[in-house]
Amino acid sequence: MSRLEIRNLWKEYGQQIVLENISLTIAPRAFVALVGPSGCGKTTFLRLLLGQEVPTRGEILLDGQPLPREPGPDRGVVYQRYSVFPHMTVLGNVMAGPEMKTARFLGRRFGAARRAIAEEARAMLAEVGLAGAEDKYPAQLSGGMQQRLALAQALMMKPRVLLLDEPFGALDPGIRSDIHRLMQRLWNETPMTVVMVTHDLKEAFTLATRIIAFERRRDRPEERDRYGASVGSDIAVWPPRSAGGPTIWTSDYLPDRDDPILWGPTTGTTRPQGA
Amino acid sequence: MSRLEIRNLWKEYGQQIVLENISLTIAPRAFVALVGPSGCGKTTFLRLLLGQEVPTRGEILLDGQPLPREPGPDRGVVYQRYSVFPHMTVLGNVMAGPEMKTARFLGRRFGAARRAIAEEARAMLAEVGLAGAEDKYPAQLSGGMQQRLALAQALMMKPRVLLLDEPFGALDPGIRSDIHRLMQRLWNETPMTVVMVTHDLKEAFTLATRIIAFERRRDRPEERDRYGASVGSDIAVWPPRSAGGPTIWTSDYLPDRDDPILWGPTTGTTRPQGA
Amino acid sequence: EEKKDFKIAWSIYAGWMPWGYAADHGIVKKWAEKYGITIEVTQFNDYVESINQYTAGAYDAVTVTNMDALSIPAAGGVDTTAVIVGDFSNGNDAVILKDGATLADIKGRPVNLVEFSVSHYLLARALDSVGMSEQDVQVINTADPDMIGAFQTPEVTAMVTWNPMVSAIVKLPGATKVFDSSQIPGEILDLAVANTETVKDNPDFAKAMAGIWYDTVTLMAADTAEGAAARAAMGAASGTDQAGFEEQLAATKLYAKPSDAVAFVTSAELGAKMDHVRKFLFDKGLLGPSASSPDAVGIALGDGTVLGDGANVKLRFAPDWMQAAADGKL
Amino acid sequence: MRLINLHPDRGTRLVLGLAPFGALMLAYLIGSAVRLAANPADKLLPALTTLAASIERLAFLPDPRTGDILLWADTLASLARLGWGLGLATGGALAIGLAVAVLPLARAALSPLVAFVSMVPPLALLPILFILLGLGEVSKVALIVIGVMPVMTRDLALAAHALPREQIVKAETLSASTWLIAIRVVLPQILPRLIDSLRLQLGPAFLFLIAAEAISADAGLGYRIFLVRRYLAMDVIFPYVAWITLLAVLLDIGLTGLRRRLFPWSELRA
Amino acid sequence: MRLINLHPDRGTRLVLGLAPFGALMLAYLIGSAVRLAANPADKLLPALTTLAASIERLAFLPDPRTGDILLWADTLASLARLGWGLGLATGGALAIGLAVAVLPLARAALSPLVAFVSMVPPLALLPILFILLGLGEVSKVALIVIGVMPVMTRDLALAAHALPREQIVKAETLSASTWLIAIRVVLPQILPRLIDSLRLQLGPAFLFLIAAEAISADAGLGYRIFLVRRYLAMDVIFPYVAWITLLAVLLDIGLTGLRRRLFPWSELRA
Ligand SMILES: Nc1ncnc2c1ncn2[C@@H]1O[C@H](COP(=O)(O)OP(=O)(O)OP(=O)(O)O)[C@@H](O)[C@H]1O
Ligand SMILES: Nc1ncnc2c1ncn2[C@@H]1O[C@H](COP(=O)(O)OP(=O)(O)OP(=O)(O)O)[C@@H](O)[C@H]1O
Ligand SMILES: [Mg+2]
Ligand SMILES: [Mg+2]
Repeated sequence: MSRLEIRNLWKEYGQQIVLENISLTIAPRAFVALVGPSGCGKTTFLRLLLGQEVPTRGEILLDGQPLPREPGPDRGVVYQRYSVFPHMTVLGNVMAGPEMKTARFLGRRFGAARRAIAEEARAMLAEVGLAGAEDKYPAQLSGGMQQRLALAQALMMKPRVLLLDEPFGALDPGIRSDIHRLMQRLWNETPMTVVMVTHDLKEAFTLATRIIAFERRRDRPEERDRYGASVGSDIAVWPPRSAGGPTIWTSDYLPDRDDPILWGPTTGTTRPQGA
Repeated sequence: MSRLEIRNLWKEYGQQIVLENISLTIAPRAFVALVGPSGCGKTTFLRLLLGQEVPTRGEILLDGQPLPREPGPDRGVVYQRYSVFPHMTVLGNVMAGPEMKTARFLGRRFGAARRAIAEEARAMLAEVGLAGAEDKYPAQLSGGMQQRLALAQALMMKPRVLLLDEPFGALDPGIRSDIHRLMQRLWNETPMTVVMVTHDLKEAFTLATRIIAFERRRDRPEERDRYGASVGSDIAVWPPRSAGGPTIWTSDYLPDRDDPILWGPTTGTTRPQGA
Repeated sequence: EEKKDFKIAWSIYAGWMPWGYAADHGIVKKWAEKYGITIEVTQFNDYVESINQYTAGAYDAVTVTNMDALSIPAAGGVDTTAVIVGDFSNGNDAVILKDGATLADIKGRPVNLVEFSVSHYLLARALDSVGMSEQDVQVINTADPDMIGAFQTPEVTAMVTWNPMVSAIVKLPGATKVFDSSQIPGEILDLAVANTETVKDNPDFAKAMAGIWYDTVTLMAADTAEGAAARAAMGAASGTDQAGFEEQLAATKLYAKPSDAVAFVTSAELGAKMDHVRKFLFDKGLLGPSASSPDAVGIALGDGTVLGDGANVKLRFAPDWMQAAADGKL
Repeated sequence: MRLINLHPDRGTRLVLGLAPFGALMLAYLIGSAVRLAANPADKLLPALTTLAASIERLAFLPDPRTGDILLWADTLASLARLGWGLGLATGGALAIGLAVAVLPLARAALSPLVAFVSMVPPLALLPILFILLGLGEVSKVALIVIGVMPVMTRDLALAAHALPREQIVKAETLSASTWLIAIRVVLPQILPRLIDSLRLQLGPAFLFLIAAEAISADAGLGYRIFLVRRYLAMDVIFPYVAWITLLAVLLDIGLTGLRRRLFPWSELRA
Repeated sequence: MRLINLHPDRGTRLVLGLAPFGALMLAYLIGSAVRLAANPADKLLPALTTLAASIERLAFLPDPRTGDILLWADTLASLARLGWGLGLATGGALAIGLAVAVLPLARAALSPLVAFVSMVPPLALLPILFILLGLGEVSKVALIVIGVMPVMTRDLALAAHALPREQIVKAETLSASTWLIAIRVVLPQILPRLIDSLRLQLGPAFLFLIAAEAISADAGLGYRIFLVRRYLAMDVIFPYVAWITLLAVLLDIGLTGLRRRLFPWSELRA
């Protein structure tokens, strides 16, 4: 049920050590927010989880099995950029996954099967607020719309693990809070574990069950190559959230950082955990 | 002294009306934050102020004179992207302006004159937190570093009007608050008027003296082309800030939205103004 | 007009190699100095281009066959004088068949040759000799440097070309020479021609040409060590060796003595030969779009008679300088 | 106003664009008049009337010898060769380029070979080509293919290789196999580049066509040019060169239009 | 594991890369043996010993006629022409491309002409070129320039035009004049593209060089190939073709290295 175990993970690029001895266990259906300074290796960590890169040392287990050495449909991803296919329409992008999954030779379905997939895709697009844009090409969308499209595309595959790399940076405040609610709902409904990189602590506290901060313990310029980042702090969000339904503490409507009406104290507070 | 008057400004692209009858007067040394939904024409408005685009109707006056029809050194700009020269080092980028201003044939200075400019440039780079990166190329910098570089480059020219298009979106929380303080200081020290587009209302309230929101009064899909955006609300920040020194209300240290230590009410509040 | 600087273009062919040798070994310089002029000798790889350049006025003299002299410069309105008649092809050009013993076997075959060249003329004359015409074959234009390779492809079964290709091709399995230029002696002439106006105004230039030519040819034809060395050098310059070159020379009737050339040029025979040539050219439309009969371009023969339109004489055979050489008056 | 911002209006643009052509024309007319004054039968720069007469003869009157209208017969023969050559080269370049871009094994095996072959001067190898393929149409088409395909292959492989790695990974997370990645992700994205690459190779393709026809042919645009070169018939060569240029320009425009129609998204990058 | 993710290691890559060359070699040896068995005097595919003897004669022994070592003399002559041709073409393409990209007026006047000229088959215009420029080195260099420059010009103008408009505006806010924009913003950014463009034109440049030398020359790689082609002396042609290919590959590698050294930033785009 999508439990991730990371054991003594190192990642080096040539001489440079990027990640240093990371050990983590991510519970099934957790929603982990990954924060940390720019260039500390957050994207690299996601790539390792995805199977796009191979760890230098250490291992990653998914439900006790070593992670396949290449990406597959069990793990979905939304990248910082380049996330959608520029030559497919919005609808085509969202349908691509289910089509390729079932039509192994042409990668396309026809007739009723196609209509069924298209219907599902339209529903997903409506959820991310892209209804009406089905026939546009990605280049005709704003950055934020492209990110939502990428999200819809990834969600269509119902991955066991969803990896998000700063997915909501380009969004309007209004749309951002819509998407936050969508994420929350999908995470509740679908049995998936989410790992999300973000720069926005508020967002992290709004969505995540757990916040992991990467940091470099030694960061003087001359040390930068020789020491990688490791887990600096690891915070469980309080009141605890869990997938599958609202707790008594969370209301249906999660206020968002950018709603001008509400700049009071936020809903989540923190409680340090472990060393 | 860099007072901007915008009179009955319209901008159309072909059939599409983007900006509809905008009239505004921006006081000298104002710091205006421009907000509004994506695609409403904020960047277009900046382009018009810059002289990169020509208004369809209406006019823009700078200190009572019609705006020159092409960009010039009196107006500086930091774009959303593409803001620096990829073939120059960081130092070269910052020196480019002063060098080209004084060496009209080669665009380069040599000897003592060059050293003087380089010194100034290094000082500016240190201010934006890029000390040590002088010899890198922009492609070797993160997005946030590139934006800071673009800012340094623009500030070297001491423009009368500084136009910023979502300049701080890609920054880390920590660096963002450093840059906010830098902006505040420079705006205080240099006689310039700033117009900044942002999606982040918090940032707007932290920095600006006045917040202008563009909005489309009619935004049904079939109306989208026929009606442009105009000024929706126009808010002076209270307590009033003015360039040239701290008021009794502003402290030296402006807390920032992303500082985890402080998620209390913000320092500025709003007072509606005019209709 | 009078001038001092002259340019001669020559191209690589057995009968013209002396020009290159003369330029390389100071013979050109010697004669030019004697007449107080300068002569620049330029080698062309591409024969047609050398004639075109001459026709366009970039050169004062060029090495050319009688047929091309008539169809290109003369038909192009450039009044041209044959200063030297160096030799005629006496087997250098040949019709070669694959799997065929006699010329009659050519009937119905595609024939690869350089269209409108002396090969085409040779083919016309060959077909004539056995009562056929060009309707009986199908002509395919093929570039001369590629003849040897082309002959080895299955679909090529008949070919007309010249040396050095002929000597290589006849050695290929299955190749038979069924007709060659020794059967039409004196019809394919190798000339050195010059612009008539130029030689009229500057007879010294023509004299120098004749001097250079006969000096070199005498050396080349000599059965001495120097002669052998000269032939070896010319062979190397044409991309083969002394033996290959001598083989080509054997198929060339060289007028090593100027008096022989004078005798040929002033004989009535020349008129008959040129008549064949101009009829062929007219037939193929090579005398120009405005030519309404073979007479359109006049040819002044060595004996003073004129073939065709006397008002439009553009090709002249002038024995004067060869005569001077024969008389030792250069 | 800086010169860089000085945009001429439509009329000025048209005039400026036509001016160099006018100048060329004028230079020709003057040169032609001067040469014809010196020698009325000059063939190098024929008068416009001569050109017109030749064009009429070539393009509108049947040739007395064969009964064909020469220009059309030549054009058909040449375009057929060109079409075959470019078609095969395009297909081959697409297949190899795609394989090289998608399969690391194919890349290891083929890319050094392609890089090497793209540098071989094809004209020098003509004799071998003839003997292997004969003197007929095949070797002419083959010359075009050999001259054009390696460059196109490299171009396509580069274009495919320039696709962001993230797209490939994304496709894998969408359950695509190598084959599906090739046909649904990589192929459609390099097709526009294929058309552009084809456009860029039109010039070289015509060059090789002319070279092949110069060597052995009995019809074709290059054949005619080289044939009449034997008697310096510039009144034929000029119209043929102009016609070839026009054909190439039209093909270029047609291909650009085709790309716009077939791949509207390829215009959107900006 | 998907094939797309199957990366061969260094050794396998090397073996795979060399295999096609080995296969070509083998095919040659077999073909040569078969033909020589049928006709010992066959010239098309000479035996390796014949090739070796020819190479020794061409590359190491002085020519009895001139005393030069033929291969070096030819190489020097050809490279000088190539260098001049490519140098002038590069300079011209840079100047015109820059003007076309930066000055809207120049664009209006020149870009239709350049587009047109780039489609003219240069070989067909050779006679005119020779008559205008004479048969010396000038016309050979000119053929290379005419063949290569329009394509490079278009390429550079496109590259310059593709620079984001924002960079130009930015430069204007930094007080740059049109001239300064040209030399400090546009020029340095298209120089790497210039080198790449030059690399791509190496093949065509060699083609035109060979074509020019085929018409009139007394030394040069193309001259020699065409000289001996009449005798089907493949024992000379093969080494020359291989040598030309090698030269082109070396130039290509050298230019790539040069670009990396001179414009380190151009490697960084990713
Ligand atoms: N393919 C690679 N080769 C070499 N070094 C790399 C590679 N990818 C990343 N790095 C280096 O690894 C470090 C971590 O990069 P990464 O992109 O993971 O950072 P990040 O935490 O995602 O930063 P950001 O917040 O800016 O996205 C950086 O110093 C980067 O230079
Ligand atoms: N050059 C152009 N030609 C045609 N339409 C344009 C052009 N530039 C902008 N537009 C249109 O004008 C509108 C306003 O665009 P603009 O970039 O100014 O929006 P924005 O407010 O800056 O949006 P964002 O917050 O996403 O940056 C958009 O609908 C856009 O499609
Ligand atoms: Mg990252
Ligand atoms: Mg914008």
